[in-house]
Amino acid sequence: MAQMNLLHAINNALDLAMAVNDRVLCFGEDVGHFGGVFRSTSGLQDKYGKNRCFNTPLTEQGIIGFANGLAAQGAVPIAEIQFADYIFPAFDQIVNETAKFRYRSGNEFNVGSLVIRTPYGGGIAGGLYHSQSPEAYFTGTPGLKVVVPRNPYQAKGLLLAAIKDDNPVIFFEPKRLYRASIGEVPEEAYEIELGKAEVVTIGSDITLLGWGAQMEVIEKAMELAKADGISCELIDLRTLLPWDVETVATSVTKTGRLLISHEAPLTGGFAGEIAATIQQQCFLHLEAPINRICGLDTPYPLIQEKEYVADHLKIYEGIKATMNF
Amino acid sequence: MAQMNLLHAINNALDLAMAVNDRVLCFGEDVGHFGGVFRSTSGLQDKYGKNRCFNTPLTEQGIIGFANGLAAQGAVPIAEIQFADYIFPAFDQIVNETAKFRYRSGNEFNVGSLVIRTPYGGGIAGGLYHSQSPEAYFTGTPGLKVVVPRNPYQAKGLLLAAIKDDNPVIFFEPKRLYRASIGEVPEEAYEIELGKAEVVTIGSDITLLGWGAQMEVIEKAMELAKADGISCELIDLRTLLPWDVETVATSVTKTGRLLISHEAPLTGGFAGEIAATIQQQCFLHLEAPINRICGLDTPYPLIQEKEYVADHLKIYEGIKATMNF
Amino acid sequence: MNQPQQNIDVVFEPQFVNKDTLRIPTLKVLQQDGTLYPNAMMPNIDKSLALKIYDTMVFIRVLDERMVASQRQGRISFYMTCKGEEASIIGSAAGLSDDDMIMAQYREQGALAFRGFSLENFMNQMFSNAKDLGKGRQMPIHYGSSELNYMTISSPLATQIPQATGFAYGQRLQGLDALTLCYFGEGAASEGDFHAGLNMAAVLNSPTIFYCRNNGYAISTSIEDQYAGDGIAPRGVGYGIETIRVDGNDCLAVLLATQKARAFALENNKPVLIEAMSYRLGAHSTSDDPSGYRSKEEEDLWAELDGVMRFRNWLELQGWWDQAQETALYDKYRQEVLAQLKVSEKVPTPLLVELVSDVYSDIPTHLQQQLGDLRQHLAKYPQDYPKTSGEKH
Amino acid sequence: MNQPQQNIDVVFEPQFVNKDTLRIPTLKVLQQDGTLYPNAMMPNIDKSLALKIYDTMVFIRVLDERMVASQRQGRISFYMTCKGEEASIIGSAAGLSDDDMIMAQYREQGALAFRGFSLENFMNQMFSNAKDLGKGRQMPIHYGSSELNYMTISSPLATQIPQATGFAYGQRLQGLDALTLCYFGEGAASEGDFHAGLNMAAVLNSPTIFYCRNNGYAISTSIEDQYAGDGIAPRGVGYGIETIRVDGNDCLAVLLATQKARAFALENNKPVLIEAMSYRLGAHSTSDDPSGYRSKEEEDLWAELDGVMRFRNWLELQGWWDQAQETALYDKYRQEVLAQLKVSEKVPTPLLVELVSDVYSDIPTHLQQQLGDLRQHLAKYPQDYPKTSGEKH
Ligand SMILES: Cc1ncc(C[n+]2csc(CCOP(=O)(O)OP(=O)(O)O)c2C)c(N)n1
Ligand SMILES: Cc1ncc(C[n+]2csc(CCOP(=O)(O)OP(=O)(O)O)c2C)c(N)n1
Ligand SMILES: [Mg+2]
Ligand SMILES: [Mg+2]
Repeated sequence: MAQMNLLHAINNALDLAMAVNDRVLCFGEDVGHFGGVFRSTSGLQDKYGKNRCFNTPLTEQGIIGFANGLAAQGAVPIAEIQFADYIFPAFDQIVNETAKFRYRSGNEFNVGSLVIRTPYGGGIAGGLYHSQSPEAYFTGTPGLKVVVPRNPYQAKGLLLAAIKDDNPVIFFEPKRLYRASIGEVPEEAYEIELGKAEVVTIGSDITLLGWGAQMEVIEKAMELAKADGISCELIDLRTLLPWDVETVATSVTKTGRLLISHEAPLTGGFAGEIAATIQQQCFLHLEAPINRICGLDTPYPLIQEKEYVADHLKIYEGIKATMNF
Repeated sequence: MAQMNLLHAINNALDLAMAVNDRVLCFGEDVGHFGGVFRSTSGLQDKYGKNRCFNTPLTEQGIIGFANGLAAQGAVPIAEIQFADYIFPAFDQIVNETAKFRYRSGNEFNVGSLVIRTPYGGGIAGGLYHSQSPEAYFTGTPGLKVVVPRNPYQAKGLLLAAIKDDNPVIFFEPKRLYRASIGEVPEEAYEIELGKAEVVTIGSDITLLGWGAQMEVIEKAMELAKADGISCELIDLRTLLPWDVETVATSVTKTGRLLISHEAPLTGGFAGEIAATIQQQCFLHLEAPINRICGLDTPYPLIQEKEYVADHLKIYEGIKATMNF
Repeated sequence: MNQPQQNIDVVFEPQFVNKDTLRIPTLKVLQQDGTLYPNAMMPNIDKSLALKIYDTMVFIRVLDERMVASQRQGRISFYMTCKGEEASIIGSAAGLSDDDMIMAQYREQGALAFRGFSLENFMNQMFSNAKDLGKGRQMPIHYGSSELNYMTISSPLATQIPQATGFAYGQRLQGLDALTLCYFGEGAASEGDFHAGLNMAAVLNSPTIFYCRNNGYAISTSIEDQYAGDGIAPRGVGYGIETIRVDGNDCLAVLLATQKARAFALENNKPVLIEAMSYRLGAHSTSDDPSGYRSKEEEDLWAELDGVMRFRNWLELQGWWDQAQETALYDKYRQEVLAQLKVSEKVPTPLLVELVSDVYSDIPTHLQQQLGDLRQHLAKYPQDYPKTSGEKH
Repeated sequence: MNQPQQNIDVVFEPQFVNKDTLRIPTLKVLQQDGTLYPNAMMPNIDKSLALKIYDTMVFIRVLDERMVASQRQGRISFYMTCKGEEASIIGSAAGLSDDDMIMAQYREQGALAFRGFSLENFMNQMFSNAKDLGKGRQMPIHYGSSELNYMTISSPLATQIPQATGFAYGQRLQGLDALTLCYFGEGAASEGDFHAGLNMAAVLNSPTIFYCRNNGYAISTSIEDQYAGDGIAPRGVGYGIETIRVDGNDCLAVLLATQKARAFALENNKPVLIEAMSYRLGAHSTSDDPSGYRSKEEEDLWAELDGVMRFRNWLELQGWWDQAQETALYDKYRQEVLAQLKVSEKVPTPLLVELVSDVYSDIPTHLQQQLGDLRQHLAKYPQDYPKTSGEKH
């Protein structure tokens, strides 16, 4: 075990993956010698050479196109998109190519080895273009897996599982926690199964559901609610596509209430999909409407970020409103 | 009044818009002399000249980037994307630029005059890349309006309203109906207000909700249900963003049941957002879970299209299941 | 970093450079009558390769002709011919090794046939039947074969270009004696993916042959509306890529250029751009009618330059081909195609499970559920889903 | 359509053309000591324009220096300097008319200052206060002004390039005597939007000046990892765009090139590409530390070629500037900047309603509802939202 922050955990996972398989490659803008603008690929070029860890020209569509080709060839590309806000030029390569590669070819070809890593989310005074949480643009795309870790331990285990997984994975890293989240992490390789939610805290009155950096915000709200005597069951979804309906439905069947919180705007966010599915699966068990506490339906603001975000107080109020419905 | 098919109605709307305002421009791949691969811009270059109706090079990101610039300059660009399946290279220009142009500049600049027209949807034996219904990729993007007409009358009125509207509009055209849907259309200009759903049929037992080409499929199911004595209220959402929560909620409050059907895959489709919102607004009135009858969670297939789609029989079964819950 | 301002060319008058500054010539070997140009250099070709090329040309001519007819009869839904570009497509494929990956746009069935894709495989794909390697999921002509190193066609244009860069980079890292050839049209070269793919290949030393089929049109859009430069070739120079332009109707010139490109790319681990100048003699696809956007005269002008005829003329001058062989070969392929067509259109559709397989490496829970629900539904309405209702689950 | 195979250059040996086939020279006027090159051609410039340019250079040097310091003190969150590129940026802006639209990347505050954006406006943007024209929504340095024809900066790189093509097309169609100049870095030129924007401008005859600031780096990525050609200029030739390369540290050469480009573009309704060779002397941004990826020696080499110093040397040789004026101007701007900083950081934040305004032209129902809910929430927890809680609704 070692103390690692989330960045270290990711760097460590990449290092281990590259060490055991020389077909694993890391690349993206500033990823090479410099180690990435957040330093998550720090040291890897020195260790594994310029052929396996390198800068690309500044073109996200090129990075993912290139990565698709590499994966089809049998390499294991781990492509970095510098900020999730800049993943959109690669949207066609991801949605029309990555996601459909295996299906359209009848499994003659596939890009299952591909992992796309990208820092997402707010809380760093980044405004419109350094704060977005675009996961819902991908969760509507069959063929992709979408994974979001919440802390260093999860980050390493989920990333190693994503690299091993025979399907393309978009791995969203909560950049606000890169240095802020520190924890015990095994030094050796280990994997956390994709597609399984984690029940973080057991409770009986209401189920709280989230992922990534939002987990600690929800937890803070849960503490406030606890002081009011409300017993919350806290679930980290971890894999958003395909998602673990069963774990969530089982919990809501028990508690009768569900609150989902994410950073992205409310309308069209992934909480909508979850709410739609759970209201169907748990209809007779629901004692209150499923509540969604999310970002406002605007671009991500700068100076009014505090007012904009789904913070612990809004979630706390949401918990109370749901309890008192 | 004249008999027009959906293509004529659109061509006619473009013609009228170009006639009254010489700042209105139509462009896209093959849009010029040839009049577009579906012929919706037929005759416009002859009438208004090569400067106002023209072919672009084959680059969707360029088409929308160019259109954004034109709109910011004060022109009224109507950009065509040849198939909605090919809108993704333009995703960054739409999601990061078009949608955020006004907000990020504090209204110093805006692209409110922009309209993006694109044929969407299945039913033409088009397989993965000529059948997609990508509306939900856009409904999660504040700043955009998303509009889908269901017949020639709606198409003309909504398109003219979209051109007039001071916000960027993505206008999805149901290509399966281009020639198949024929109806009476006024010859002069008229507008149908954006943001308002239409109650097409009044009923009491269950609310059926859809948009675009899916409306006629739902209607067919409604006829089957009627024979069983089920009274359906049928609503055409028409504008998906921002959407008319009130009309839908009012209807569901009355009927106590809601079934939503769209062509796009279930998971992450826009039905999820609607279901999430309505279960919250109408919680105490719901007599059955909100039902979603949608495409399967796969890429759009070819030879098994009939099995894949949310056809009238699946919707009919969905209606019965919801009634018998 | 940029060179500090020394050792660079300097001017003191503001002169623009423009497309006239760089004119790229066209490589030629064969004249239309089948004789070589006086100074021509020959590619590496012997009788057996020459006959294999010509055999493929005839096969594709027959296949294209028959399948367009089948589409008109409503037996298949869609087709695209490569008429006019056979010399370009088959000549370039002949310049490769079988280990090289080919990533094509859609009009390159000649390359696939040259690789040995069977008539049966072609036909099964077009009929989306249970024997289609692609499991009936894509429109006709979206072929692919892992065994033959021919990447499955994808409709979105130009996406295969940066993918080819990545594929070839992977080949190089593995130390394979193989590269990737990427076909695309001059229209597709306007997409951002073109720019990304070529620039990355140059910077990352990826042994990729970018083969631009400049055939004058992208559906109805002629090159005047597509670009304002001297074609696509000068862009290669801009990226620092070795570039060559070739007469696409001159099979020997195409073969020569491709052989040189392959040797250069593998020796130097660098990309090459080939621009093949030709003309799409047929319609864009069976959905298209070119009479709406171009003249019969123009088409006739190009028909006279036909590359298949030119190559045949050369073969005859070598004494390797004659009219009797010609007639026999056409007859043989016409019969084979018709026969296979009748067989393939009777093969049943793929099993229902193929609707949800291959979305992921395994079928996940939610898709298993959706498949189960679907089976129940079909069982309720067997007459409404005739293709799958007979299936034994 | 393609020319049938006549009137074209033909070769019979397969020679590749490559980047050595097209070497694009660099336009220069000024030597580092302020004297002109013997054969130099002068731009259109008089004393008052020269002094306005230099005044802007000094203002920007002071602003950059002060704001980096403020960022270090935690008074603003982020900053980017244009150190090293002042001559390039201000010299090109000086070649335009005020009616021309400028669409910049982010490092071109000099162009905006030249247009007359007030110190107050700069500062209010950086403090995201209620007087910021952008309403406090974007990170520092994302300026914009409709009045001054300076498009609001957008962080996603290269998106402004095809937009500039469209903007200029609109100007042409309206018959305005104005065009659009688009700034971008050599890094941004790798994006697909670059390709789309330039090709479309050439084909659609859009009077756009594409101004590439080649400063050697894109964050840590040097040009060796960005492209393999001879810079960005040869790409212009590929698109059929009139192209010129200029010494970006030579303000007179930049001015000359821009003036010629503007005249050509407006007369011919055609785009021009200018590549200005320079160097980013400072860090990429206040989040960056260049010592991790480049040497002090390299930086020093370029510091000696400083364009501001070169221009000042020229001014002094004209007798238009001296040390006393220099000292006074720096003093004046330092004081003004400090004073304005103190004022702007005390201006309150924008009203809460600005959180939901400008998403659409009007605030739609659902956003009015979200704003209402938010107000209620803030009223419950005034101490937790100090910036907005004092607001009178
Ligand atoms: C991204 C994308 N945009 C548009 C289309 C529609 N489309 C199919 S083929 C074609 C023209 C392609 O022209 P070119 O690249 O020159 O190839 P050619 O047909 O001449 O062989 C177009 C516009 C597409 N398939 N993909
Ligand atoms: C689409 C996109 N990708 C990545 C980034 C992150 N980023 C910001 S600046 C920059 C480097 C830009 O380099 P260049 O264009 O040369 O401009 P310079 O900073 O040298 O002026 C990068 C990668 C971005 N803003 N947008
Ligand atoms: Mg073509
Ligand atoms: Mg740069």
